[in-house]
Amino acid sequence: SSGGTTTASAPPSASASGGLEKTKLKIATLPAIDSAALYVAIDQKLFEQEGLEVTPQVVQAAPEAIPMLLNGEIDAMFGNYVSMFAAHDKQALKLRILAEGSRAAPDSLSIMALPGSPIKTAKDLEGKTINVNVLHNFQELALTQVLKANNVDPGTIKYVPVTFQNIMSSWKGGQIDAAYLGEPMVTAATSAMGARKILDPASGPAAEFPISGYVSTQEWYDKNPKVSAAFQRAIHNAAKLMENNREVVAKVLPTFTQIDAATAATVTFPFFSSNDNPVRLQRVADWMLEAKWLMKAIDVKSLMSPTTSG
Amino acid sequence: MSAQSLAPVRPATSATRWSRRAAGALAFASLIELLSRTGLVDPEILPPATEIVGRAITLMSDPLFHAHALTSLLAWAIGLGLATVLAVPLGLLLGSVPIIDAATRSVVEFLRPIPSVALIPLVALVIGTGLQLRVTLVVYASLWPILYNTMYGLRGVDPVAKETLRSYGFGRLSVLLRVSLPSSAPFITTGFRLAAGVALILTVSTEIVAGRGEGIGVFIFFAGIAVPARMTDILAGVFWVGLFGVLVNALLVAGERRAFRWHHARLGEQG
Amino acid sequence: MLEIDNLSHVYGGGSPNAHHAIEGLNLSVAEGELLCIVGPSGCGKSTLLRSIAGLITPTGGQVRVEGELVRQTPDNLAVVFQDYSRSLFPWMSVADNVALPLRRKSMDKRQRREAAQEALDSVGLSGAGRKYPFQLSGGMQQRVAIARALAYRPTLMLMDEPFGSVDAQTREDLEDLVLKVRGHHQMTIVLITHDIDESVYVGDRVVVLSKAPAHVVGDLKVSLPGPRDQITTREHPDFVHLRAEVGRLVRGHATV
Amino acid sequence: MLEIDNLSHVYGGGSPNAHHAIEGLNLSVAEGELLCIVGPSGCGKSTLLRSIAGLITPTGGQVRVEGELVRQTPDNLAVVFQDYSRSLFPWMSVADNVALPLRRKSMDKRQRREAAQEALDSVGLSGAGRKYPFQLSGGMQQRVAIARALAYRPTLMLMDEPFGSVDAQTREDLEDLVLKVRGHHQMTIVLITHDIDESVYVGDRVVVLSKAPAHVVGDLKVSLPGPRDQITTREHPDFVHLRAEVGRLVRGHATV
Amino acid sequence: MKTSARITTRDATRAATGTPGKHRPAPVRRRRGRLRAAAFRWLVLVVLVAVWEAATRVAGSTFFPPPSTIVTRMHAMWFSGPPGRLFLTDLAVDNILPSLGRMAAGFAGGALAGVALGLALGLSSRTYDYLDGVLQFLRAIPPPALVTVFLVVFGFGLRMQLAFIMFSIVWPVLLNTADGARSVEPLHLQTCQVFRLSRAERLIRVVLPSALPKMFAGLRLALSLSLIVMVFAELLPGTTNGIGFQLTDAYSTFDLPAMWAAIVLLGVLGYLLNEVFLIVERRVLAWHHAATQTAG
Ligand SMILES: Nc1ncnc2c1ncn2[C@@H]1O[C@H](COP(=O)(O)OP(=O)(O)OP(=O)(O)O)[C@@H](O)[C@H]1O
Ligand SMILES: Nc1ncnc2c1ncn2[C@@H]1O[C@H](COP(=O)(O)OP(=O)(O)OP(=O)(O)O)[C@@H](O)[C@H]1O
Ligand SMILES: [Mg+2]
Ligand SMILES: [Mg+2]
Repeated sequence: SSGGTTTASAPPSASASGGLEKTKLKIATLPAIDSAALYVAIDQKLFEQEGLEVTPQVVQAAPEAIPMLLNGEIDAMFGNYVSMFAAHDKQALKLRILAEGSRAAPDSLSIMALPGSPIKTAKDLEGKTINVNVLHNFQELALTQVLKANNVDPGTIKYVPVTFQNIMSSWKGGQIDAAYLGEPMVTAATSAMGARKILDPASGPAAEFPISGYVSTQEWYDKNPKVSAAFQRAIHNAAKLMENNREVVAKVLPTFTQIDAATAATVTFPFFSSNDNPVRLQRVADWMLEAKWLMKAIDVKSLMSPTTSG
Repeated sequence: MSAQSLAPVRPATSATRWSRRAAGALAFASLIELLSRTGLVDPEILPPATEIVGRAITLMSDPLFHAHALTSLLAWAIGLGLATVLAVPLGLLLGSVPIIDAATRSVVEFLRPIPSVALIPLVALVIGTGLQLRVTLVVYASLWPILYNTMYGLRGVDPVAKETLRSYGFGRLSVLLRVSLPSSAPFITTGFRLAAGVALILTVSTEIVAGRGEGIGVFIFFAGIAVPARMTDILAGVFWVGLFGVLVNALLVAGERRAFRWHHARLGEQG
Repeated sequence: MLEIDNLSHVYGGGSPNAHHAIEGLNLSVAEGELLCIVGPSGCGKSTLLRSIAGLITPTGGQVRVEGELVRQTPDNLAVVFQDYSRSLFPWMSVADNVALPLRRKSMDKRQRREAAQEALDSVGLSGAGRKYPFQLSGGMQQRVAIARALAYRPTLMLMDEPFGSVDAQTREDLEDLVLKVRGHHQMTIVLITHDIDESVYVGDRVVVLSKAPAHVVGDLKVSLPGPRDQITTREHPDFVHLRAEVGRLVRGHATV
Repeated sequence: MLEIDNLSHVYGGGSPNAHHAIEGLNLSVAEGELLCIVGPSGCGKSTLLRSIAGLITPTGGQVRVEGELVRQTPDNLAVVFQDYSRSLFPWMSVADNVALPLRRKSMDKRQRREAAQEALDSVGLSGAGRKYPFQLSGGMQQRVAIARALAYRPTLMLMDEPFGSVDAQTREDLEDLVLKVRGHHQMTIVLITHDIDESVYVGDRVVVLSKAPAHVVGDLKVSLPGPRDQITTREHPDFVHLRAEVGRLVRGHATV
Repeated sequence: MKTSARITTRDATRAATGTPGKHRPAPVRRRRGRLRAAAFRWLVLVVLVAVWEAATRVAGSTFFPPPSTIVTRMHAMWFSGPPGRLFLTDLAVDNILPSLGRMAAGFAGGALAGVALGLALGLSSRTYDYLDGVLQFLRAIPPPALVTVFLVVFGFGLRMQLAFIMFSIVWPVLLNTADGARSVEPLHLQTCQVFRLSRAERLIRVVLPSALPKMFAGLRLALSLSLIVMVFAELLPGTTNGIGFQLTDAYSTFDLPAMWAAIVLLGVLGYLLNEVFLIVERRVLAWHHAATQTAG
């Protein structure tokens, strides 16, 4: 039930595979809703149409997939931009963004407080302890901007790293004052614990904040330009398909996440990008530079591929 | 009675000993049941023991779980085997040639405290992330107990016994293999028992932290990221791991008793 | 066969509690000779024996066996240690203990087993081969150690109080056994004992050591007529005389 | 003081290589008596001693010390083990080894130290207190074990071949020491020896055991005149006679 | 018998004034040997570091920075502080010290528990029977699987970290101590029994010293294990400082020289701790080393 290794089994049609440098791809993904586009593309045979046979490899966190990318075990990976830009900046890898993945949708992320908590408004968060998945990641980056916009001093927030599995127990145990949750936990916390939403970290300046994308190394991209284009098309087409069609997403979620069908029907999805937009992605890099997480500026456009899908 | 007051009290029969073990296990299970049922610990985090065991039993007929278990077992066995094959000769060498011990000590002691979490990305980069990653980390961690117990075991060998063989003209190697090794063998196997546990922990932990595909650790990881976490599944997985540990230990102890009859009989233990 | 030249040994040299065990000891043993060494407790007899066996490097002087300087254990040498119980290997059966050194000889498994059994028979332990050392009494363990040395057929045999833990009758039998084996196989034997009668009875020569640091204070040739015999030899006037002589020498250097 | 009633012991009972060490042994020792036990090697003497000390539970019969059935080790008992070198604690200095049992007595640290030193003096090891057992010769280790038992001042002392590893002179001194201590402190002593002369010289009574399974084949009262003395006693006709008598009994049951 | 005292004093004076003659006494030889071993050891170390430097420079991988880079980074991060604070920077004070504290407390607790439990198991077959199954079960459990349970029972922070460290390092000490306590020379125990030593005396004066050599093997394993587990403990929810925290934080931001700095620091700490441990061991087990050395 837990492997999530759905393999596109149909062989690529002879016509579609014409000219591709390779047809079998291994892509690292995360067991989270954000990776859904890839699974929808597989499920809806969009890769097959491009002549690609994609095997997802679920990893537990994005940094873990980077060695695999570097030693050629995988062709590309799904990773969050903050990590990827940091890796690029530190020259751990030469990054190439193949396709954008997910952006934060309203209510897909949430700062929440328990019913009895004195925290009522964004201002009350000052000086409080909030969990993040790991320090220095996109959660912090986005929240900082949103807090600033709400006249809260982001410097007073104390972030503690809490792994996903342990958020609920440390929250209930009072070890964190407010919880920084993503889906499906937002839905679960609201319904099961009556938690209140204090702030949406993906609002105001951080609205539609780009979270993750599909990346490979520059070297791989140079060797496989046609595959890259085909891959991007499939992902974008999947995103388009998903835009107004919850069902295609809900159908694949239980196959690679631990979200059951019932929850899948109710959770808030992020936005899945059906085109690549260097401008909104540049924001992430700029904020990282502002936070001194980067040593020098990154020109995001130079890392992106031209959009070939319509 | 105490094992050491030797004679006067008759030693317990094996039936009493097993029933005592069962009583101990039962008490432990009851404690968990109690903690959970009374709500002293959130039952969502620590489900009652009966529930855990019940889930563990249903898992037994789940082919997916079998695949997880087999994968872990394989990594464990290969890792432990390699560690033994490496550590015993190395321990013999370091324990019997002081100059080599002194020369390599700085390197060995430097390497030893490096945690496997730090090594995971580096090892993954160099040798890849499949079974080889788990096995490497298992070897790296379970090497030490065997190595150190071998080295310390050698030191405890009766010098008169060693001199005896030397006086018959046997060389250093013969003395090492014929006297030092057998006489420290009981302690080396204690090291092996330790290593078997360490290897098990490392296998599953590596799977939890960086596992892909199959493995009990992967099973536990995925149960953990569900919302809410499936604690019963996690603990049922833990239950099987623990039970496997108990089983392996019992087998090793029985093997030791058989192989080192001279040791236990001399110490006046029942066996 | 064996020459010891100005031998000295200091334990823990340099430290304040250094101990001079042997000082300036000279001794030579001819091929085929059976030399008995007697001397007060703690004088350095075992130390001397270990130097001959190459188990310790003496701090001064030289030991030569068959003309060669002893640096390592000489070939074809057997030692019966004073601490016999610790010199048996607890993980091996008695028969295996006896057979083990025979691996150095070109013997196959069956031959080794037979030789071991024969040696055990000769010390009166025919039935004990399958037992483990801890299942034997003190005297039996001592006899296993003797059997092990005998089975090895060394050219030089060093025995450190080999008959200390056996009863009078067995002791006499073992003395005769040693004499017999020596005759058959041309061994040179150095035997440490506290029993003055024994030293005169089995020895071709008796050397008396002083108290620590040990050196030779008496060296007596034992020339008793004919093959030795527990009753007649011990009654022979030369025996009685030699015994008294050795006794006097030892008593002149006792510790208590 | 000590009554042994129909004692039997089987090692490894039930298994095919079970060994009958003692069978139907009866013996009683009066208060203050010094009993010597002789018997062939491996007959069961040490087994008997261990039964008296409560270290093994005999498979049959009873041992009573001062009227009480021995289940655990009786109070105020000391044992000098045959395997003396193994019974010393290697991590303690010689003095500490001797002083250790005195913790059971109401003695302060200084008193214990003095008592230990006195006992060491009496066995001729005045200077060895600070050393560790492995730094001593075999005979010296044996004397440490004797000193430990003596310092303890037990009412019942069991000694298993206590003088086996020391030279003739020291042995005689130690024999006299035991006789003297026994007289002063009203100890009951059971002493196992292989030296027939010794058994007659120190014993009030000599018991001869058969070969395994051990039972009593001879029980001789030693009535020698006056305080014993190494020279005159040993020349006394009764001594010579008793010695021959014990010798005959032992020889009738030898092993080789 | 009265002559003995005189004899030994004479021996002692002779030993003290005695001329060793042309042969070198043992300790000098031993000291030389030790010096040579130390020199050899440093040589090996220098050569290895040189090889490492060369190899990493040739490979040029960001993931494997050369040791010179690592050392520079270590200096900048931790050891460029004011002399008054032993050159420690704020970062060092905030991370290295808490880590060492956790490790020390965890090690002490775990070692103590291991020795106590190990002795109990080694001494009493009844205790052994009752606890054996449960302990073997616990020993096989991978702590990461229990983080959630630990979190609920112990809460965030230090208490949980200590529990985590102790739970992980107790096993080598426990098993080795139990093994040591169970294999005491039987004649030693019989000697105790004969002289009617109390349980406590028997434990402290006989069982403990005989188990010590094996116990030390366990403690030595536990010591470096406590460093390793300290790093794991600093990955636990709620941790915001420590060497382990810095290490993982460095990796998640791909600051590889910083990650290597933490690795090297751990290695150096492990090495130093081990040296200290060996000094202690040499003192405590002096009798053991001397008595089991083949004479000469
Ligand atoms: N632990 C044991 N297991 C089996 N058999 C044993 C054990 N201990 C002793 N025996 C056997 O019991 C018999 C008597 O042994 P014991 O040690 O009492 O002899 P002993 O009279 O003291 O001999 P010695 O004079 O040689 O010391 C021996 O034949 C020995 O093989
Ligand atoms: N390892 C050692 N370290 C220090 N001193 C030692 C060591 N071994 C022996 N000695 C000392 O050397 C002296 C001689 O010891 P050795 O064992 O040679 O005596 P021995 O003549 O065999 O006596 P015994 O007849 O009692 O066995 C003793 O005084 C002893 O204390
Ligand atoms: Mg000696
Ligand atoms: Mg005996």
